Amino acid sequence: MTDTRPMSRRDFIKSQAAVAAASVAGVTLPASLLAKAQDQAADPDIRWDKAPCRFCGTGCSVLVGSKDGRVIASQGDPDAPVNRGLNCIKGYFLPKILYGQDRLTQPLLRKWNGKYDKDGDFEAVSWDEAFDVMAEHWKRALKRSMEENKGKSVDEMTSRVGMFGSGQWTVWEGYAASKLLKAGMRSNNLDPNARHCMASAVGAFIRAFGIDEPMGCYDDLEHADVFVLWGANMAEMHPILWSRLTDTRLSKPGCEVHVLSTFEHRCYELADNPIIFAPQTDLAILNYIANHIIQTEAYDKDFIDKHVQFETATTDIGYGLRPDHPLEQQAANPGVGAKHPSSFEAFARQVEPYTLEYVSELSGVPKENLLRLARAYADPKKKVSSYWTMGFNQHTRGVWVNGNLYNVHLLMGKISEPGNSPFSLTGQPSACGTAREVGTFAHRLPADLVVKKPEHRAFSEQVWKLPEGTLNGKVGYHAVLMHRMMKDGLMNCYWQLCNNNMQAAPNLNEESYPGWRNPDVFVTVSDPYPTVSAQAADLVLPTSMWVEKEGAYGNAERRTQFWREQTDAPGESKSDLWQIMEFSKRFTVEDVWPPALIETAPEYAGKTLYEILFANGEVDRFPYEGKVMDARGNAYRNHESEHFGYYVQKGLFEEYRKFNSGPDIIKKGHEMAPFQAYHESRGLRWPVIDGKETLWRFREGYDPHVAAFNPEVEKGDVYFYGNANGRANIIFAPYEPAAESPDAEYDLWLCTGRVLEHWHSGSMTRRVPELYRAVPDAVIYMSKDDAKARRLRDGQMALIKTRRGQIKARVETRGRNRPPNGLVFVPWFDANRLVNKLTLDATDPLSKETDYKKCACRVERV
Amino acid sequence: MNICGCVVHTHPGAGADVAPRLAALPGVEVHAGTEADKLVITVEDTGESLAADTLGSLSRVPGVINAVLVYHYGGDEAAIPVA
Amino acid sequence: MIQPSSPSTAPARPWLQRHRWLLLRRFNQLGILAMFILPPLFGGMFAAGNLSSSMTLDILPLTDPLLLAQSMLTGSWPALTGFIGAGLVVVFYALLGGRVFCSWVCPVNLVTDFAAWLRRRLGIRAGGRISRSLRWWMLGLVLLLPLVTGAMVWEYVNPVSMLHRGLIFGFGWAWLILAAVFLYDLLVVPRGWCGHLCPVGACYALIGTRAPVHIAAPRRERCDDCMDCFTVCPEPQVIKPALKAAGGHGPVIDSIDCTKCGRCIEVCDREVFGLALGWVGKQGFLNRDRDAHAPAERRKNALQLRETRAASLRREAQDNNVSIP
Amino acid sequence: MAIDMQSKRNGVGRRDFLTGLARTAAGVGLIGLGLGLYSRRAASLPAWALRPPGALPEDDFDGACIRCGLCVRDCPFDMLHLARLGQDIPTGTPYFIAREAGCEMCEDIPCVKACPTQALDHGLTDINDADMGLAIVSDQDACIAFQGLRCEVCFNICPIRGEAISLDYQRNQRSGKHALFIPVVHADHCTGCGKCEEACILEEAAIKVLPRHLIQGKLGEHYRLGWEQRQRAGGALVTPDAEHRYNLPEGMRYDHGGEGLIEAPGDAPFPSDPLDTLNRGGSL
Repeated sequence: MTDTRPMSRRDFIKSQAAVAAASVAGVTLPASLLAKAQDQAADPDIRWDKAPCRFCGTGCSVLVGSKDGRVIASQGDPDAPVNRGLNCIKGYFLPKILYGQDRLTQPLLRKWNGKYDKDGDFEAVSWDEAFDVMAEHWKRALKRSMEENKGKSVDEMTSRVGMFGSGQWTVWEGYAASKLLKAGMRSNNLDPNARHCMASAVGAFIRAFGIDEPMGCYDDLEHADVFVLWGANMAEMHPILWSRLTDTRLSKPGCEVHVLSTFEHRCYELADNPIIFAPQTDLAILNYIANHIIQTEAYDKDFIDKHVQFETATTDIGYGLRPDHPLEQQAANPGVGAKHPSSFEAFARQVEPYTLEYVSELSGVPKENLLRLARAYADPKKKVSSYWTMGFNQHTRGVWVNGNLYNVHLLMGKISEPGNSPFSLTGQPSACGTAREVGTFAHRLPADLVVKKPEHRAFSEQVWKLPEGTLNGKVGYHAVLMHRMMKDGLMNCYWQLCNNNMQAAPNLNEESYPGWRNPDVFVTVSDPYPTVSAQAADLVLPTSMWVEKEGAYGNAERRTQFWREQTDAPGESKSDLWQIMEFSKRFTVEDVWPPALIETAPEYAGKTLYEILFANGEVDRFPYEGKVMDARGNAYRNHESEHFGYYVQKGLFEEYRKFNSGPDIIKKGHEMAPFQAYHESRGLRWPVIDGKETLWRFREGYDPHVAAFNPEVEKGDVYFYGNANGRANIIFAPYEPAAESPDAEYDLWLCTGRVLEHWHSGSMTRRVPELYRAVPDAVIYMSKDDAKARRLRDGQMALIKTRRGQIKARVETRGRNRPPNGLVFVPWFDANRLVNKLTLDATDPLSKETDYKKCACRVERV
Repeated sequence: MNICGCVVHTHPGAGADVAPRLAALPGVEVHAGTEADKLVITVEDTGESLAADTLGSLSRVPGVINAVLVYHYGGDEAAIPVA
Repeated sequence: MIQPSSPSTAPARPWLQRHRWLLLRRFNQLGILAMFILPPLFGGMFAAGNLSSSMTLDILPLTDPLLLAQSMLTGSWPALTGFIGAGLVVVFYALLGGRVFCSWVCPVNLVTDFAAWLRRRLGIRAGGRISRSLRWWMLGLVLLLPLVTGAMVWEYVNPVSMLHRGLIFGFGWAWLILAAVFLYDLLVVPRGWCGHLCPVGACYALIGTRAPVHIAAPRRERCDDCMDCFTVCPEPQVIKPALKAAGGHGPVIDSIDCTKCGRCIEVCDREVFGLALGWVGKQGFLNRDRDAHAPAERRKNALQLRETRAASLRREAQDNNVSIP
Repeated sequence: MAIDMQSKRNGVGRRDFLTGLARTAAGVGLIGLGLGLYSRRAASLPAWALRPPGALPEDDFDGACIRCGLCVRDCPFDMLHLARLGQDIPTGTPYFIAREAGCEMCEDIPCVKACPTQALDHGLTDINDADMGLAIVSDQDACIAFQGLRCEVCFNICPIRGEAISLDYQRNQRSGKHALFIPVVHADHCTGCGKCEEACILEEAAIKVLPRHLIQGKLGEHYRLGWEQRQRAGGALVTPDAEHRYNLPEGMRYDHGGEGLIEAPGDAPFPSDPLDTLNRGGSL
C-alpha cells in the first residue's frame, strides 16, 4: 500500500523537482518519492483498476479510470505482458462503448392491446412481466419436450428450448448458463457464437491432441524465425500481436513472414512471401508441403517414431447443409467424422499426388512461392510459428485444414517449444475462457468433458449434485441447426445473450429470420443496444456490459484475466449472470424434470432450479462483505452479489474449478488458480500448477503434466498427454471443393470478414463516433478489372447478389484490401448492409462452423 | 515559495561525503544519487535563507564540482487535498 | 367601355386584371428560384448552380455574360460550356430585351419592388436624387477592376448574385447587403438600386439595345394624365416620350432602360399601353409602322398647319378688315 | 440682359455638369478603391479551407471562378460548400473542410466537369494528379501511432494507398517487443483530399491537410540525391568503382558495398590448416 497520509502541495512540488532532476542526471529515485510524484501527477479523483479489453482474443489489459460512478478514462496497462501499455484503436475507445446514446435501459416486450403479441410493437415492461411472459413460453415448451422424451433414454432426449451464448460472456456467465440449460432444463441446445468462430479449431485440437487449445503462447512471437499466416489478417484483427510480430521481423536477422490468403490485405505489407491462393486450395497447399517434407526427407524421423500416430479421415462428408440439399444427397458420407488407422508410408502415398506442379495449378500460386513456403517449414534450423483465424476455421473443411497444418508441424517436430508453434488465434475475448473451457457448446460440458460420454456426465452430475441420469446425453442443436429447428417449429424458445446472431448467422433470408419470426417461437435477446437481433426478437432485455459487472475472460494463449465491477449499468440493465440466475427462480423442478427423475432425489422435490443449481451449498459458499476490495483499499460494488446475498462470481468459479482443478478430475491439463489469485495478477496461463503458469504445453520442463503422465520422459521431450497413448495424430485429409463456387450466373467469389476499426457486428464500435467516422459503411472491395468489367467505378453504389439475397454497397477498388480478379470482400460490421443475407449456411460437417469465406455472388450496377 | 530541483556533480567517489554537507544547508534535501556522484537534491526557501542564496552556496561546498538547476517552482503554496 | 378615371376613384376593373403582369412576373421569378431550390430537397436536380452559371436538366448551360466578362478580364479563359452558356444568355436577352432580366428573373427585383411599394404605401417622400447614368459608371468600374486587380472584385458585394446564391446555398452575412439595398431604396433614393446603380442591369440593358420586343402606348390619345403608369414604373423617364409624343416621338417605348415589366399596361384604366413587336427605328416608331404612320402623321401635321395658317390668315384679314370669300 | 442671363445659365449648366461629372467620377472611383481594398482582404483563403480538385492557384482561381456552385451541386458526396459572406473565404467560391468531409476523389471528377470556367482546370483528367493541399502529421506527440498504438486510420483510408501515406516500421524501444507503425506522408503523391484528417480519431486531428505552399519543403536547386540519380541513370554517373581487395585474417570477409567486415562462419569451427589451430592455442 502506498502512503496515504495527506501530502502538502509543497511536498508534491518537491517530489516533482526531484523527479525532474533525477531524470536529467539519470539517477534512480527511491520508490516512495517516485510514487508520491506519480500519485499526484494523475488526476487524484480518478480510481484506476485493471480490466482486459472487451474486444478480440488478444487479451490486452487496460486500466479503467472511474470517477463519480462513471468510466471517464482509460489507458493501456503498462504492466500487462501482452500489450505493455499499448492498445489498438478499438481499445483506445473502450470507455465510449458504455455510453452510446441508445443504450437500452428497460426490458422491452412486443405487445398489442396490453398483451404480448408476436406481431406487436416493443413496449417497456418490468423485469417481472418480462420474465413472467418468457417463463410461460419456456414452461410450455419444456412440458412438450418432457412429453416427447417420455420413455426415451438420456441418449435420445431432445429439447424445445435453447440458448445462444457467447465467447464474450464472462467465465461465470457461461458456466451459469451451461448449468441452467444442461443441468436444470436438461437441454443441450446451448451453443455459443464461438461456433461461428472457433469450432473448427476445437475439432482439430481434439482430433489431433485429444485436448483443446494451443500448446504455445504469445512468447512464440519473439522466438520464431519464420511466421506463416494462414487465413489470418493479424494486422487488423489482432493488432497488438501483429505489432509484436512486426517487431520480431524488424529486429531478428533472417526472420521472414509468409502470408497466405485469398485476397491481399494489410499483412501483405510485411510479407516476404506473399501468396494469394484460390479459395479452398489451402487444403492442397498443406498436403503439398507435407509431400515436400517427405520427398526431401526433411521430416523428423525420431519425433515421428516417438510421438506421432497416423490416421486417415473419412472423405466426401458433405457440407453441413439441410439433409435434403442436393449436395448432402450426393455426398457419400455426410457428416461422418470417423478416422481410420494409417501409417507413415500410407500417409506418404496419400500426399504424393500433391506435387508442386499440381498444387501450383490448382491454387494459382506461382511455384517459387510455394517452394519457398515449403522450404521454410522443411528447414530444421528454422523455428516456424503458424497463425490462423477465420480463414481456416470458417471453412467447409475447417477441421481438416486445421489438421493438415498440424500434420506439417508434427512431421517436422516443430511444436510445443519456443518459436515452433501452430497457433490458433481467437476472435473473441473469451472464446477460450468461456465458450471452450467452460464448454458452452451443444456437445460439451466444462473442462473438455462431452455430453456423449456417460462417465463425463456422471462426473458432472456428481459435481453439480444432480441425481444420476439427469444430464442429457444427446448432442444438442448447434448454432446453424438451431435456426433450422426454429424455422421448422421444432425449437420454440430461444434466448440469445451477449452477441448478435441475426447479423452474424448465415443465410438470414432463408433460415435465421424465418426461424426467429416463426409464430411458434419465442425469442429473447439480452443486449445493451438495439441490435439487428433485438429488432427481430420478441423480448429484449437490457444488459450490463464489460466493467459494469465483475468478470473473467480467457484469451487465446490460455491466459485467464479478471476484473472488478467499475461502474453501475444504466437504468434497469442487469448482467447476463443476474438474468440467468434470476430466471432460474421461475422454474420448480417439477416444471423441468419428469417425476421418475425427481423420485431419485426426493430432497429436490418442490424446489426451484435456483435452489438446486445456485443456492446449492457450493455456489453460495462465499459470503459477500458488502463490497469488493482491491489491494490498495479501493472498494467496488458487485450488483449480483448484493442481489443474491453471497459472492456469486467466486462461488461459481470455485465450483467450476472442481471440473478442472479438483483432485479427481477426468481430464487433467486445465488447472486454474484460486479465485483471488486472478484479481491480483495480470492474468495467468493455465494449466496453473502450484501457482506456476504453463507457457508451452506437452514439453517436459515447461509442462509439469508431462512427467506426471509419463515418468520415463526424457528431459525436454514432449508427451501429448491429451491422447491416452501420448501421441499426436497426423490425419490425412484430401482437397475437396467448396460447397458453392462461381459459375456463369454468379461469377465471383464472395468472402466476408472484419476491419480493424470495428469489432464483429459493430454494435459497440459503430456507437463510437470517431470509429464510425473512420469507417462508416461496409464497402465491396473488388479488383479494378472486375469493377471496370461491370462498368463500376470507385465509390459507386452497386448491388451484390447471391442465390439467397442481395444488398447494396459502394465499390472500393483502392482500399486496404485488394482482392484478385474473381473475388470480392465485404466486411460484416455494418447493420445497414447485412452481408449475411448473402452468405450460404454451408458448414464444416464436423465442426458445424459456417464457411463465411466462400460462396458465389455477382455484382451489378444499381 | 520557491522550490528547485538540482543535480550536483561531485568529485569521483565523494558523493557520500558531500551529501551530508549539502543536507546541512538550509532548505536542502538530498534524494538520491550518492553512489553515482550525481546528487539529486531539492532546495526550498526557509525562514533563514532564500532558495536562490542556498543555490549560490552549493558550488562552494567542498567536493562539489558543479550544481545545475533543473526544475524551479515559484508559485504560491496552496495545499491540495491528497487521498 | 371606358370609364372616366382619376387617381382618386377606386379601380373598377377586377384586381386580377390590374395585376396580371405582376403575378406572371412573380410566378416567373419564384418559379426560377424553385427550379434551383426544390429538386435538391427531394434528392433530384432540375437546374443546378445559380444565376451566375447554371446547368438545367444536364443539357442547358446558362452563364451570366457580365460575370464571364469579368472572369476573362482577370486573364482567365473559360471552358466551352461557359462560352456557350453566356452566348445563349446574350442571344436570349438580345431578342427579348435586356432588362427583362431585371423584372422577370432577378431576385433583387422582389426586394426593390417591395421597397418601392412600401415607399408608396407609407408615403415616404424623403430622399435625394442621383443620376440614373451612374449605372454606366458602375458598369465601367466593374469591368475595370478585374483588369486592374486580377480579381472579380464586384462579386464580393454584388447583391444580385449574392441573393440568388444565398437563397440556394445559404446566406451567411449576405442579407446585410440586401438589407442595405432595401433601406437605400426605401429611404434614400427611390428606385435607387435597380434604376440608378445596378451595373448588372446596365449590362443587360446594353445587350438588349436592339431587341424587337417593346412596350408601347398605341392608344396614347386616350391618356387622361392620371399618372398611374408613372407611379408604378421603375424607370418612369422612359414613358414620357412615347406617351406624350414629345418631339414627335412615336408610341413605342424605345429606351433601353425599360424593364418591360408590363406594370404600365395593367394599371392603365384606359388601356393606353400594349406590347409591340418589331425593330424600332428612330423616333419611337416601329420600322414597319413608320411608313404607314408617317404619312398619316404628316397629313395630320399638314392639316394642322393648314388650319393654323388659315386661322392666322383669318386673323390678319380681320385685322386688315379684308373679307375672305 | 436676356442674352446675359442665357449665357450665364448655360455657363452655370456646363460648370454644374462638369463638377457633377467630376463628383460622380470621384465617387465611383472611391467605391472602386474601397471595393478593391475589400477584395484584397476578402480574397485571402484561410489555411483550413481547401479548394476542389483541379482548382487553379488561388490568385487565378479567384479571378476565374464565377461563383455558380455547379461544382458543389455535382459533387455526389455533398462535401463541397459555397462560401457565404462573412466567412473568411472569398464569398461564393467553393471550398471544403477536410476535418468535416474530405474529397472522395471520384474517378470521373464530376466537379471539374461541371465548372463552366477553367477555375477548376478541365485539364485534370486523372484524379490522382489533383493537388488540393498536402497532408502533414502535425503533432507527433498526440498521434497515438507514434506511441505504438495500433491505429493507422489515416493510412487505411488514404485513397492513394501506400503511396501518399506509407507506414514506417520502427521498434518500440519502450515496450521492447512491439513495433511502431509510423504514418509518413509523401508530398509527391498526396492529393490533399483530406480523408486522413477527416478520419483521424483524435479529438483534434494530428494529421492535417493544408495548402501545399504552407508546408512543402524544397531541396536546394543545386543538390541531387546520389542514390536516386544512380538509379535513374541505371548505373554510376562516373566511372564505376575499381575492385577493392583487403588484407584479412582467415574466416573474415569484407563486403565493400554493404555490410563491411563479416565474420564468415566456416563449415567447421576450425581453420583448414591444423597448424593455425595448434599455434594459436585457442581457449588454452
